[in-house]
Amino acid sequence: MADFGLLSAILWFPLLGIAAIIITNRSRPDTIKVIALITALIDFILSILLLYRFDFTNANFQFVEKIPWLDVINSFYFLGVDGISVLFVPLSTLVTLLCILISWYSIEEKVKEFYLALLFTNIAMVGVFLSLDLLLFYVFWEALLIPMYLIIGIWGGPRRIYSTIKFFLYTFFGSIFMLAAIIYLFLQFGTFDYTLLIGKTFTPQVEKLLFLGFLLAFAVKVPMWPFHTWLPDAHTEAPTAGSVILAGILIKLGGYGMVRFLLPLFPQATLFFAKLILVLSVIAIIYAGLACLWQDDLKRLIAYSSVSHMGFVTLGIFSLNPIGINGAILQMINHGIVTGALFMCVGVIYDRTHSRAINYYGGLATTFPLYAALFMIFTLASIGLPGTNGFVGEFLILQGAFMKDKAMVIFAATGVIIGAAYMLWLYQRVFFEKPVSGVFNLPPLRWNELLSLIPMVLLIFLIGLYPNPFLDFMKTSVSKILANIP
Amino acid sequence: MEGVSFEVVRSFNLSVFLVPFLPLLASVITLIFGKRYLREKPYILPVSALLLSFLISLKLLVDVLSGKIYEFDLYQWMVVGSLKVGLGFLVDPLSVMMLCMVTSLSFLIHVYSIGYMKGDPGYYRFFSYISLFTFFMLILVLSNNLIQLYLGWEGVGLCSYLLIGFWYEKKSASDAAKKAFIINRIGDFGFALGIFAVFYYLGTLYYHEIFPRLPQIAQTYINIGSYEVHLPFLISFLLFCGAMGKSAQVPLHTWLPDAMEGPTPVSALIHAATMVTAGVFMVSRLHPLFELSPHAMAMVALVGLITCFMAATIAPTQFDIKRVVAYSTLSQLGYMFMACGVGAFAVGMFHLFTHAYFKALLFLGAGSIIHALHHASDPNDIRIMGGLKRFMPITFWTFLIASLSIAGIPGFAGFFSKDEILVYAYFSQYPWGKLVWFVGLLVAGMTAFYTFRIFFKAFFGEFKGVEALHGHYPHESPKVMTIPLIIISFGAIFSGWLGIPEALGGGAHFQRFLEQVLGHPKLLPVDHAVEYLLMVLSIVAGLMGIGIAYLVYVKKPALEVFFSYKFKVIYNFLYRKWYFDELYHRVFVVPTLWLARTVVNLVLDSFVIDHTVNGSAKTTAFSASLFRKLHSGIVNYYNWFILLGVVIYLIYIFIR
Amino acid sequence: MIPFEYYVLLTLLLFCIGLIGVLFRRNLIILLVSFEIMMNALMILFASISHYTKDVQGYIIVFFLIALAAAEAGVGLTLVVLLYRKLRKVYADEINYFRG
Amino acid sequence: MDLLVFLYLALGMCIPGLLAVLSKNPVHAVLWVLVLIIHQAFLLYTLGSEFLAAVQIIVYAGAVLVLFLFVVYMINLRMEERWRVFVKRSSLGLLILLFFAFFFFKSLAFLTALSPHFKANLHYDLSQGTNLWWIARYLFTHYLFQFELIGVLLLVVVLGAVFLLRKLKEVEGDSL
Repeated sequence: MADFGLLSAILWFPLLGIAAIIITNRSRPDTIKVIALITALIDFILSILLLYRFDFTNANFQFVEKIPWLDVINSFYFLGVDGISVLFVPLSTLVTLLCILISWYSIEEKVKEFYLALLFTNIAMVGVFLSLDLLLFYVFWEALLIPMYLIIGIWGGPRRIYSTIKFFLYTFFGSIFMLAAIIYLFLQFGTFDYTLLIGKTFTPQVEKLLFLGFLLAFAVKVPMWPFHTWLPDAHTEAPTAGSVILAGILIKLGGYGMVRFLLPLFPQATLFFAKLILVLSVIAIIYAGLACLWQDDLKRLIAYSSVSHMGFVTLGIFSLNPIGINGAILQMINHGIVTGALFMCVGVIYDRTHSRAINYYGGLATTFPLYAALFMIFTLASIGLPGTNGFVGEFLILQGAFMKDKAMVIFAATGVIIGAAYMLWLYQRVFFEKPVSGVFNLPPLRWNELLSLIPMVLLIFLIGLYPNPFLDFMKTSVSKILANIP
Repeated sequence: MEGVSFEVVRSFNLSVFLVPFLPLLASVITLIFGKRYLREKPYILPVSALLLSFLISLKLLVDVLSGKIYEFDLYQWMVVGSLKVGLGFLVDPLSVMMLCMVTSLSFLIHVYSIGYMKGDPGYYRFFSYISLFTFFMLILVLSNNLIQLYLGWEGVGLCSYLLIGFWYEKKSASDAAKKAFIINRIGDFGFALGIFAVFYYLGTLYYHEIFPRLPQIAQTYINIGSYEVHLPFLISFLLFCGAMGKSAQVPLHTWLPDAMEGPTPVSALIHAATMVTAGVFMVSRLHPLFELSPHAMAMVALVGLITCFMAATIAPTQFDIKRVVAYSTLSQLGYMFMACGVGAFAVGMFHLFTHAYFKALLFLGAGSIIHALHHASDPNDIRIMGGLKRFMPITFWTFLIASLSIAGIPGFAGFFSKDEILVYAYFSQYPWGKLVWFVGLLVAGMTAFYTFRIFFKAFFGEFKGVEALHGHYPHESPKVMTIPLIIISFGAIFSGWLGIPEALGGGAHFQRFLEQVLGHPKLLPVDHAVEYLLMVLSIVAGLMGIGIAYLVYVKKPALEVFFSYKFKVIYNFLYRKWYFDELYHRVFVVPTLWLARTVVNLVLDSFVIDHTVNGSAKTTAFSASLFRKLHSGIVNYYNWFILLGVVIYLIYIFIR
Repeated sequence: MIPFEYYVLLTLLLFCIGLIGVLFRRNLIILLVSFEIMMNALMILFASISHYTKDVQGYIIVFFLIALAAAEAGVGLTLVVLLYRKLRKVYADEINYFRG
Repeated sequence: MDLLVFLYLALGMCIPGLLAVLSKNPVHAVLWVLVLIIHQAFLLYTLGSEFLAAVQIIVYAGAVLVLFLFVVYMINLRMEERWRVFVKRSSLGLLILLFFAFFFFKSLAFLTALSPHFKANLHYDLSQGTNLWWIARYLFTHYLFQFELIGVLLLVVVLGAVFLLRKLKEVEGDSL
């Protein structure tokens, strides 16, 4: 392969930055920030290069690297991208970059450790999307927990310890079952190689159990109802960057895992459980939407809205047709952008007023108009207004699901109404009516905040008005995956 | 396309492209740079963009009249699997007529707003929003597929939201904006499902591919529960939900009267002339689908009929001048749907066209009055008006023209279109045609009555607002507002002359033009003698309405109080708008919030995993804490665990 | 003739009603009352089966059930009185003496 | 007519049952159960067993509920009105309840489908004797041992109750 090494470069480049930060004196925080920023920027440019050189007519894995890693158990350092993962790599690096920007002024303690943790997160996120060896995948999957744990636990809000423990236990609880399933696969077939495992057959009983093992890990990450309760707590307590990574990438891992592993490896079990997961998705959509109506905390509300949106994603994935799955993958990216941006917005206002309570605000549109305009765009994208990216994803998902199960769609589509209700209500309470005393004389948006929010706005309209290039990346790979499912 | 053959141009055409995108460009530039660079004159760009758009539309009209149709995709929007949607344009008689109407009115209302909105802190914002609205409306009208229609549909909804909530510091305004958006969302929910169904059963979303494929589903029945449902009816119903939301038909009508919180030019443009008629436009655009199912047609007619009647009964009891006009809009929209429901789509569109002018004129006239009274605490209240004829002669005359037009006095635009609807309803082949005619006639009289009620109250008698205005007297509005009024009043008279029916010696050119797209209504044999009789009846109804209004509000003002006391129950029922708002509040809002609160309470401490995690937060041993927590010592929880065992056992049995 | 399933339905309804009390009530007395309701529900089922199959066993079981219910109420109430004497509490979730 | 009677009785059981379970005051609860019991006695009567109806009234209404009332008054329980009625954190319980309701609903068809296959082991025939006669006949022959066992059980209960309450009086003050 001519492109040998590009994936490794993207994956390991942040190590350079990490090394540089470690040798920098902690009394020079600005140098540390600049190093982190440059590292993330170069990594992002590398991942754009990956997009540029990716051949989307080819459904196979590209840029493959395969080096023996743990010979004893036949595990390889095996990287590769196809249409499903290729878009997530630049998304991860972009999110890291924006997180570094948005935390520029808001993190003042332990700056060195914070940026180290962020760069580690970047490595682990990219690693999850790139690895094609199940063991390697699992290692990155769990490795991601550590920096996230630290980010929430050290720089988080007052109840951070509780939240981190809950977050850790939930996700760990899920992944244990996945590990068991991975080990079973190894014992049965003697390999961790994803490409070799496709097409293996199992007895129905075993297949269902393995499916459930993987599903549990992914369901906790997504999070699907009823495994969602860790998410609002984690989001509420996390610092802005932590929330953005959680919303932008971490919960996408679940959806990505479903498309990557559940569908191709266990096609029969997928068919068997599809109905169940559709029902759970619809419950998630409506339940979380209703929960949003009664929140008084900005971050919590947005966290529940993510649960609702991820319900759409799982709905799309398990509609098991190209429209639904393409829509689901696109919606994951959209959701990363939109919800990430919303969390950044909350971070912006939180830095100024130190309050997350919705009641604290009012009339911000008068006193903080530019911010209000940006927030309005993200709100509209979140409720799926045509022309923004949210619409494309939701439309494709619902259309796909309609072809699988009409009744589900009728329920799921009510989620769209509820979504409009809670987001607009939030907007009204925070931005409209007479300004309250706490929101006068807010400092204007800083350069780093503008730099991190404007790209999101551009992406929202780009994907909303011209989603085809993005869909082109995934189309062939999705049809290849669907070819396995009878 | 039925009947006449057109030359279809399928290549990119710059002028078609420019019509919607000029306002968009103007809007974006005004929004971004308006505050800093355009300070006092943010209207320059939008107004000139609209003028250009209007001129291009006229050019397109000439093209279409000479037998050209433009249909092309700008680019492919979404392509996945079998789904293929582009962003494209379709210019045919139907859309070019809407195009001219929208651009001309939008231009005039932009000009009017220069005066009306002067001095508002959000001056630039207003022009940006309203030309953004025009962009979305044009996208809606020009769309050649359902998704793009939906794009425009939600887009105008968004602008409506932004403009109703324009004075967002007022709670009532931001509430009304939210209400409008959410109620529209409910309608769009059905609309979206309808689009899904169209794609699922027909495999395409382009109009020109949908219509040839319709015969495939003409006789299809699908099972819902244990009922067999006629598929075309189902799809029509779902799509019509969207129309009910956007065109404010019963039961989704409650947002429109509240939407009057927005500035008056907005009410004139969005909530009278253009956006709310999108539903009628959509039904007409998809008329082959609706015509497949008689039930769907009956539904359209019935919904229109109920709305028409209901709004006409509420309007005379309201005191807010804009609300009265809003209810009359509801009522006229009902008329249009009634026309669609009896198969006379072209006539429905004709009424849409004339209505746009006279209703915009009515609103702008009301706006002119409000502008004159804007020092009062509630300038919309007709009880503080009176005798304005003296102070505002131009407004008086234009308002009179609009009122005569809506009352259906011969020679004015409203007469021709309204009369056409009644005639077509009477001679319709559909069995509900006679009913539609009867209610239409009744409402015609009521319309005349309540329109002239506000007319007489505002312009005749003594001026009663001296205290409210702190001793000042109202004055005529500036030229920049009155000139658009005068121009539109020409529209309110002469727009009807385009379609003078054959019976009166005209050629009904307007209807013939649209019938090339919309098809001929199915009629019983028309008897001209009866047709004349019908006309006379509707004129008499209109005159009677005016007469009664004159009697009650000018001659014997005591009668008004007498009636409202005599029929207290009915009066209250009407005054509270048939209790729709209260009903929805009790039936939908309160239970939803209750449910939400319950959900949150469940969330706060849900599921056994959560309990265990809470308990173990401080301990290191996860499993130990699990069992520790299980040992709560509380009998009920023990009961639960016992029963949980039973549950697991039962599940095991089922799965096995 | 009333269909058999009506009786079954009645049984299930009553059982669920009893279940509500058992699952959610704090008051020990009402907890016991709920147990009685559940047991009564079962009696209806047995008696109706007997009635429909012309088999006397069901009636006999109902007879035993009544006796059993009396015994259960006796023991249960004894324990309630006992608890009340010792702890002055009759609310299930306050009595957490055995918490781990 | 039969159906009407049945429906009345069914309602007469379900509604008081629900009220009993949900009422704040235990005295009311016990009285509502009394209403339930009486209706059930009638239902047993319509099911062909006048004997059981009588036993139901005598044992339940006459003994058990009186016992309940007695205890309620003894420990003077009328203050619950100030307190919460239900236990906290009822979500799991709610799930269980919903599951049962769902399961019952599902199994209804199953049970009724099964009913034609019920076989009578100890058949009775009303032309040869009354219902009471048949019950007595089998109770004292076929089920004699179980009958005696129940008697012993009741005795044990009585003894146990007396023993527990007496024993505790002596050690009152000790921790449990």
